[in-house]
Amino acid sequence: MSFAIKKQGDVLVVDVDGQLIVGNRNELKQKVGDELEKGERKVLIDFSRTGYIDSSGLGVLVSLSRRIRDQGGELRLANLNDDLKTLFELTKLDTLFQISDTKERALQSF
Amino acid sequence: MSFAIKKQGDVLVVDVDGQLIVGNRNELKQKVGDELEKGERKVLIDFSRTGYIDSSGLGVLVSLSRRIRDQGGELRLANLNDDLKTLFELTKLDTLFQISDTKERALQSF
Amino acid sequence: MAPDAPAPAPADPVAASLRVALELEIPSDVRHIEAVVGLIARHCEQFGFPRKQTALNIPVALTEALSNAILRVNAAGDAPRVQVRADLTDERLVVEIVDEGAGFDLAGCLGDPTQPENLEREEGRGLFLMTSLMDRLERFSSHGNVVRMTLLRHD
Amino acid sequence: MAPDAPAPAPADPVAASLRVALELEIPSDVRHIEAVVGLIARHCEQFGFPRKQTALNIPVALTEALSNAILRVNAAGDAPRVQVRADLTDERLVVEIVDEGAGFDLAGCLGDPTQPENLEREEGRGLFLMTSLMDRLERFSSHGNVVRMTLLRHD
Ligand SMILES: Nc1ncnc2c1ncn2[C@@H]1O[C@H](COP(=O)(O)OP(=O)(O)O)[C@@H](O)[C@H]1O
Ligand SMILES: Nc1ncnc2c1ncn2[C@@H]1O[C@H](COP(=O)(O)OP(=O)(O)O)[C@@H](O)[C@H]1O
Repeated sequence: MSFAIKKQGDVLVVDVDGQLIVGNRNELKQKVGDELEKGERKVLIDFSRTGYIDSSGLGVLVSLSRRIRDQGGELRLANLNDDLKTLFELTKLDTLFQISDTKERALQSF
Repeated sequence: MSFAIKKQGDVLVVDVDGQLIVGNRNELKQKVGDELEKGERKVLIDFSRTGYIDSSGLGVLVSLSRRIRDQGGELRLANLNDDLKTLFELTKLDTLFQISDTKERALQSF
Repeated sequence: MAPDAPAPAPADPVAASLRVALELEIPSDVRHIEAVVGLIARHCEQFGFPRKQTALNIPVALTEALSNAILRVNAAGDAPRVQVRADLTDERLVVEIVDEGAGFDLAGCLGDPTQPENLEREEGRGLFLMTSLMDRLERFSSHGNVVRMTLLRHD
Repeated sequence: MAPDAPAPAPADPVAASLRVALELEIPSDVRHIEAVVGLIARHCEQFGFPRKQTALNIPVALTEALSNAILRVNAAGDAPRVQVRADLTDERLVVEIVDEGAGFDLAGCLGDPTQPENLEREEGRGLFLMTSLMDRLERFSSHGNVVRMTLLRHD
């Protein structure tokens, strides 16, 4: 599992490769946190290469969402597969996040 | 698992595909037996596509060997992989059968 | 048995009667979670459990149970270990996670993270996901704190 | 844990501690042998047993034990069944085949099929192969006639 971070225009795009779970959630928190400190304000997390997410992973997304909003930024999620959609629906987190079907739509939505 | 029988010159070539075990040994016995009754005398059994052989399979080979010899014919075995070689060595059946490394050599040996 | 027309093999009694039990023990360290989850999910796949169960229900619920066992008890120091037992048939998975902690009150700890006031909380979704993704969740004490989850195979 | 330099994961305790138990029951019919053998050999492969053991020792010895159980007891009529139990660790396979027969005298039945006078006999190589291909062969009675074979994993 790994996180790849790149810039696309003024958007920070984070690819989550593999699981987002208790064992690596702090890595994501830290990496995105570092970028926010450097001044990034638009963040897109792409789940097209993600396996499963546990409650710790969901917790990190919630905390990043709040932190980005507090700094006047915006967070978008893209490319959730059916299993991940189920997970967001079960936890009602689909109502908290702005979720796009594709990366392109997510980029346009900022 | 299946047995394919074809003629190559005056030699009956039998391919044993899969396992030669208690569940299908009678099929081999019968098929080769039928050919012997039709007058075939040279038989080559090719094990290049064979998985494993159990004691029932070895027993059928022993019985075919005797039957062919009794009718004045000859039996050759070819293409035993390392595992099958081990099996023939353990049971000392490598001393009973004429075993060739390749089908060509087996055909030439008649 | 006529060799040229063998009777059809009867329906597969091997798969129908098979029961697989897995047992393992890991040091209390979250880095082992993925290996345990992968192992159990793979066995369920081999049993023909549907993809959604092997890719979502089982991995997520199992990760929750393991991380609770590891994170709650790790604090105790003293190199605690977590035991995992899975019992699999054609029809269901029963998996038990055993930690060395004193246990907890399952009903009392089960909140509802989907309530508006909880939605922005970082914690508190583990037991909820376990109950949502499994058919049955039990807790009892037996040589440790045992969390038992049962998932029926639904095709 | 520094995210950019995580400590290396410790050696694999999942594989080292894992124990897998398989249990199944088949009607006394030789057509089920291959499925049982395939299942157990595949589990041994997953444990990393060497190819020779999963392709030769295990399949042949298991086929012998199963066909003896099926062919000796089938004669009894009355839809007998054969139970198979396998217990697997990183280090060894223990497999038990249980039939409904009265049992037999293992030492008394074990001949030497490699003797010149036996070489052309069709029968009598089953127990010999089981002892040759396994590290240990036992027979005892316990809810049936149990043949137990043990194979140590040799790399
Ligand atoms: N194995 C365990 N040992 C002790 N307490 C546990 C265990 N699993 C769960 N709990 C208790 O249940 C509570 C809720 O757990 P959970 O829903 O997973 O949320 P979180 O772990 O995010 O707090 C925990 O805070 C803890 O008090
Ligand atoms: N499960 C069993 N039940 C009863 N007798 C058995 C069983 N397995 C082996 N035997 C006895 O051991 C003898 C030797 O078996 P084996 O070496 O496999 O040779 P074969 O089966 O070819 O005779 C058999 O003839 C039988 O008397």
